[in-house]
Amino acid sequence: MSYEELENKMDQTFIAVRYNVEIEGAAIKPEEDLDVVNIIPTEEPFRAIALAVLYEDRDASLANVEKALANDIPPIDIINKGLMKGMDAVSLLYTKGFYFLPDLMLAGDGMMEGIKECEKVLGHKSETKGTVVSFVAEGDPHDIGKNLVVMFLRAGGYEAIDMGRDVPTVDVVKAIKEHKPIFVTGTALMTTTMTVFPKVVEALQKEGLEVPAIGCGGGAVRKDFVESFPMSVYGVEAYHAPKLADAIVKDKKTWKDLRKEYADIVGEFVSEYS
Amino acid sequence: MSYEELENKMDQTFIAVRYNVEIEGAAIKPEEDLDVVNIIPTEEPFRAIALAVLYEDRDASLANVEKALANDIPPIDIINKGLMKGMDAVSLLYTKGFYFLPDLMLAGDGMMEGIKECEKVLGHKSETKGTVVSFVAEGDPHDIGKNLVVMFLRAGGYEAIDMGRDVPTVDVVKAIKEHKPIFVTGTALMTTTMTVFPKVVEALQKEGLEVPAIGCGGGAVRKDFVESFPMSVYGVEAYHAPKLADAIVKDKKTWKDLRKEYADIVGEFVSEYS
Amino acid sequence: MKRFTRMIYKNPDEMVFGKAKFPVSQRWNIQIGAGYVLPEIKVAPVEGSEESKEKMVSECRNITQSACDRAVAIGLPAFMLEQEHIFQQTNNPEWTAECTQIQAETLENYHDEYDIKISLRATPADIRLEERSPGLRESDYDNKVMESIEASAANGASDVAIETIGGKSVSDYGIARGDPKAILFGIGVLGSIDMEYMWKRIVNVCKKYDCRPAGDTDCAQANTAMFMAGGLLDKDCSHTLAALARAMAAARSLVAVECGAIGPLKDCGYENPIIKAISGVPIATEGKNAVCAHSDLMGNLTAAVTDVWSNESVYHRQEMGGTTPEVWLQATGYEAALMNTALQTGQEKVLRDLYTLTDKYRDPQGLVLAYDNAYRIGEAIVKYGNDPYLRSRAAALEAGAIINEAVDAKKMYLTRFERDSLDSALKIFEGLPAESDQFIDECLRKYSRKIAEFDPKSYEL
Amino acid sequence: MKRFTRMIYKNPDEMVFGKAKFPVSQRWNIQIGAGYVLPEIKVAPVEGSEESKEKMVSECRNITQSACDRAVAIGLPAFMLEQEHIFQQTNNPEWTAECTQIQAETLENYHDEYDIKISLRATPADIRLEERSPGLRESDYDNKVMESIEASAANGASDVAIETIGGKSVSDYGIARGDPKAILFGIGVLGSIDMEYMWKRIVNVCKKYDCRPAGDTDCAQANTAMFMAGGLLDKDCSHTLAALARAMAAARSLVAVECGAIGPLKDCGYENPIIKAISGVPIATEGKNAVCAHSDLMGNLTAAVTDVWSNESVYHRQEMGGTTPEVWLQATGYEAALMNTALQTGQEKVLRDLYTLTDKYRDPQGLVLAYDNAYRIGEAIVKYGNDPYLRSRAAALEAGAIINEAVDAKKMYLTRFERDSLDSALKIFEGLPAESDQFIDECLRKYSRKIAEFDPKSYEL
Ligand code: B12
Ligand code: B12
Repeated sequence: MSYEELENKMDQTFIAVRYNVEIEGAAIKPEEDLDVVNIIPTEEPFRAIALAVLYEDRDASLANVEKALANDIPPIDIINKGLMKGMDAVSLLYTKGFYFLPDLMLAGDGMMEGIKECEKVLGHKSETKGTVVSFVAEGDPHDIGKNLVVMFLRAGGYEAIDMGRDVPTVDVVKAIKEHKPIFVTGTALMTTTMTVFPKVVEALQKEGLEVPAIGCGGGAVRKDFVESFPMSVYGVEAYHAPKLADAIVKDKKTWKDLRKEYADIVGEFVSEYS
Repeated sequence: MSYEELENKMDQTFIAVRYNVEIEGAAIKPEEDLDVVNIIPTEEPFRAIALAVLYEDRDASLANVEKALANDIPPIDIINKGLMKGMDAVSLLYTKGFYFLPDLMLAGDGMMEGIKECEKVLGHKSETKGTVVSFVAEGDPHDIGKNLVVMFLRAGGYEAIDMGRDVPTVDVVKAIKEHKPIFVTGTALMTTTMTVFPKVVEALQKEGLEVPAIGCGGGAVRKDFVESFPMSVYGVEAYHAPKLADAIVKDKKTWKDLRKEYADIVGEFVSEYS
Repeated sequence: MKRFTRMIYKNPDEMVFGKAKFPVSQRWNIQIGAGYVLPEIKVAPVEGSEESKEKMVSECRNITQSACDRAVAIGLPAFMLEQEHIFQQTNNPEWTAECTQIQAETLENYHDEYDIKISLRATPADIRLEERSPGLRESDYDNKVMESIEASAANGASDVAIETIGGKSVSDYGIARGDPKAILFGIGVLGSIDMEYMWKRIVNVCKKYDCRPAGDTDCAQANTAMFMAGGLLDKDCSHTLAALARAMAAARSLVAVECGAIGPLKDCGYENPIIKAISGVPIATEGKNAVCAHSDLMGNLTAAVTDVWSNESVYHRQEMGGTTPEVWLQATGYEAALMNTALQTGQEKVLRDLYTLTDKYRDPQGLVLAYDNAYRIGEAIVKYGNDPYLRSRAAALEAGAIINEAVDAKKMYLTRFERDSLDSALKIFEGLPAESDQFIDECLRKYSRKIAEFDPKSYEL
Repeated sequence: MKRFTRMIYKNPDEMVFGKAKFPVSQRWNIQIGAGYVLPEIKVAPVEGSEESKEKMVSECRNITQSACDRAVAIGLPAFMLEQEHIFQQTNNPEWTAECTQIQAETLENYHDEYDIKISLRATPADIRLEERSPGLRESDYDNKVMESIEASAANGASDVAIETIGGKSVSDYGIARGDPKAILFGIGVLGSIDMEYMWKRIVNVCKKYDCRPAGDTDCAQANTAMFMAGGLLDKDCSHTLAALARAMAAARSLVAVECGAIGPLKDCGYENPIIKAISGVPIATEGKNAVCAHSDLMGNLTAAVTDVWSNESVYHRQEMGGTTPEVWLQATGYEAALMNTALQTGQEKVLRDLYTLTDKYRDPQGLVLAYDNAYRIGEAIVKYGNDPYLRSRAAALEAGAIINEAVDAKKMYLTRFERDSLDSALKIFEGLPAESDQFIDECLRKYSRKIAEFDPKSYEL
């Protein structure tokens, strides 16, 4: 029987169900989502600023911010009451499955553009929730995971120092000394590069240094390996990074707590943490 | 096309090669194997006694031994120069791939029968190379691996105390105290019963006891797990057990040595030990 | 109890994966053997999870949730989750209850949200020990097994299965020594007697709940032989003898169905195709996607007439591709999908034949399980259907004949060890008494003495 | 360099697994694409093996020996072992030399003893970093890559493959932001330019030895998109956009063949069926037996026209069923055996079609790689064969058309996200300039500014 004849005999759902299509709800406007309503400010100009971020409109975002600054709205308020609120809503829609990574990236671009404008007026960098150092292990070229981690951290209000990939271990230690981060994220995608993580920890210990936690993640990294040395916590999804950072900053969690409470902290079932 | 028609179109070697058949050499008589020639004594009655074991002939073995004892041959010599030599040859042929497990078992039965006769005359148990305690972990019913280990140990000249399966951990410790073995073998076939091994070690340590090594093997047991606690060595094949015991008795190897030199000691490539 | 004395399938060509003469329906909208193949996933609890009930419950939940996650991520329409109990679960029936419950709950949530079809199989462990008095019957362990079966049935298992161990003491002795008579006695007689004892009770328990009595495998005997036989170059058990043991195992495992088990028969029963041919019940099998658990010499052939396709069992841990419940469900899920495509397009018999021919002559063990030969062995069994001893012997003799015919046709080549052990076994079997009682008498005399663990009382002998 | 402007295959139905228009011969009696499918095994070196040359050599030997042991234990007539180098191996070409040598030696011993057919593939790592001056060309890392390729060829590799990363900086940006233009520029233009730079040299090196230049995959770009796309419910990259990226990748990976690579193309190139259709070279692919490494949505479909069937890569450690080199070679070995049975019995087209139809409508990414559609994309590419930019664009547009036709025929259903991103990408592509120079100009202006890592000098732009 020919390929076409075979194909015509098939009822595809018998073999594979497109659950993504099956469970899709009706389309709604992002600002009408009930949780978003609670996040986006009602007061202008903050509402317009937040909505531009929500709509991933970089140009509108910039224009709104410029107008507000011209009207002497304090740059700190523009950031905290406008731009960040827009980004919070975007993150939330991502978590809920209505928004996608490109939405996050583009909204993030819009937000960053606005923040830069504000900082020009401020004359210095704006306050963040804290500094995080992010790197890809020495000898490892895979960097998308790290890029996502950095993006989520920034969207979550953290200053993320992006050290790039194939980063010499000594440089990581140096950066930690310099920036005194509240959290370090390391990414490795290979069995033979994840071995850098315990080396970083060892180097820190030798110098008597400590960080609240080093999140270690990436394709080939396993939880059992990460938990075989101290100071570390196994990271699963890039969007968990700001949640872990929040737990450190807000709830003073240590790496030991993070290991124990990971699933609760990130607020979902995580297969690797039963 | 029908099943038969399809089958008739096939050249099986294209799909699967029966390497066991392909590489099989010509049949030879066991006693003509060059290495066996070097083992089997030329002197009678020892030659006849050894050959009966080699031929797995339990009745002949018994008859030979009885005759020799009647002729006042010292039982110790019957065992060491006759029965054990026969068994050595059998083990060797197994290693070389000419003999199979049933050969070993049946030859072993013949040997044991002969030894028992000798012991009657001796009035006590014959000397062995040493005592080994063998058990299957508590909660685990799988015992064939352990049975093989016991058989190989006995064939190799050791007194093997067979504690059976699903053995309470306290009983294992008790037996170790009682028998002061030169080697302990534990078998577990499940992830959830191999955890007994470190408990045995812990219990021994608590009482300040030590054994040269505890060989831990069995279907689901992994080397990485076994090496995560002290005093233990990961055992791969049942016939490795007497070789490990030999290394302990003759070369005074410790569990640390066994871990390092396993492949050398057993004299072959062992995938788990690279 | 009604013994099978006729074949339910009229000819081997009627048999194919995904379809059984007597499909089974279960909760959560599942039908088995009703035109599609179900993938199965099974994961061994991680070391340490045995330490407390809480840990085990959480482990069971975790395995379940991971499997469900992957199932919807790749679009599987249906799957089966099996949990093989460890000692502690069966020995503490309240563990069984809670573990089963959390798994059932988790599965039901996914069923509700995604409309995915799911089956939950509970396999309590047969923890009875023949050598520990009072042995297999009415011991404390025996009671725990039954309580655990009830706890599974009462707490949401779609079906229960088990691997009972009756006759193991004798068959172990026979396998290690290459003693065909001991194997026949251990599997054909003692195994069958114990099956009846266990399965009458299991079926009665299941009747009280919305839970199906599924089946039993001869893991303890025929799989031990297969394991010892190992790869082509291993030398612990003759592969021809292992093939005969497998044929006998069919006569033994059939007893569960005769007592009321309705399938799908449990995955590690490589003898299942024979039982399907005889009885028409759906079966689970394992093969090329069970390489995580063990190596067999018939990875494709075992798929030919399967209804549930299993990975056997795997460590619970992370792979680069996800956790093992995810990874291995994907493996069996994709193979089942291929079979379902064949069913949909009417090409199932071609695929069945390809599966079969891939391994038919790889090893004598595969040869006797090729569906045409499995059918022949089935016929030999039902011919003597009323006598467990005679039917196992007939199965072994037929398996021997099948191998010899293939050798004569220059399709199967044997090593000397395989050749000799087959010849000797067939000779022994041919010379055995025609009466069960006489055979049992002989064996009791011979093996009670030689095998310390063997206790005739455990079989009311 | 001769570009492909016509299809080597005359129609899609000519394509099938195990057969390529231009089979490849290698040492140790291997033919690839000559009528049988070869299983492939690949194992990632264990953590810690990177610490010293001795450890890495011993690790490589161990992996090889385990694989050989299992191959003969289950009767595989042939297999391929691939070693993907880690950073330290490529960065220290003497490691490459010794590792390759020990592997070749070990394989040869088995070949001599068992007459088993074996192929050894070495895959040096592309360790170049665009953002570290002087970038992709003539940097220290660049030199090490070439030295390692030579060390592989000189020390016994049957062939060499690689996953080059030209254009990754820009495609990464595009994938994360759903920017189709950046993806097209990164894959179609930059990727193709860098391929030419690398492959002319690789082919020249191989000519000096008994070692074949095999192929290159777009792992760095199309697989990144596929990975980000993930399962059905993931939300990081649109699956329709990932499908378009895959189509473009074919235009890019084809360059290796145009420079003299002869296959089998490397396993993780999901675009390989398109290149086989165009060029007739044999291909390696991965799918349902690569679940250890990652999850794709076309586990069967990728087997349809394969010549070497791979497990991708797995941790080196123990399973219950043996070590991972053993277990996973058995997995791919049994699937290859099934395909070979189909070839022997003349049923290969049925099996090919079953493989294909199992996944054709599971996801848009599989849809465009179904062999009939792969062929169509091939035709679109050769139509503009002389222009890397135009042919990648044509590939993407054709892939879009394929998806839209399936949607219209109510065979493929898309989510809103998939629908919207496809529409928008196709609109953008249709509006692009017809001249390569103009497109490059526009992109250079736009992306040099936005992407810090992107360095036009690395592409002589
Ligand atoms: C795409 C890819 C590549 C691309 C990378 C492109 C890029 N843009 O980065 C290229 C082609 C460059 C590449 C090259 C190689 N690769 Co590669 N690659 C992959 C692949 C298929 C996907 C990786 C990816 O981008 N995933 C998507 C990202 C988003 O995932 P991620 O980084 O894991 O991050 C996620 C989480 O881990 C988490 N995360 C990460 N870090 C952190 C940190 C914290 C704190 C938290 C909370 C979370 C978190 O966030 C993300 C999810 O939200 C993987 C397969 C795999 N299973 O991972 C192989 C893989 C990583 N590669 C592998 C190999 C072997 C190689 C090579 C060595 C092959 C070779 N010899 O050519 C080379 C490397 C050469 C070198 N220099 O050494 C192997 C590694 C095996 C091993 N040894 O362990 C893998 C596993 C594939 C396999 N199974 O064989 N590769
Ligand atoms: C046959 C079998 C059974 C038989 C056992 C029969 C018997 N005679 O012992 C029976 C049916 C009883 C059985 C029952 C169960 N089994 Co079972 N069984 C197997 C099977 C298929 C083969 C085991 C075997 O006999 N192998 C042959 C022997 C010779 O091998 P071995 O014991 O490993 O020994 C070798 C080496 O390890 C070495 N060795 C062993 N010890 C030592 C020590 C030293 C010092 C040295 C040097 C070497 C060494 O020597 C031998 C080789 O020469 C395995 C599969 C597997 N991968 O192992 C599953 C397996 C062990 N069983 C398994 C399970 C789950 C069970 C059950 C719990 C299932 C259930 N719920 O019913 C029950 C147990 C019930 C209970 N009481 O808890 C799982 C364990 C999973 C896990 N949790 O880790 C396995 C791994 C199968 C699987 N993949 O799912 N089983």
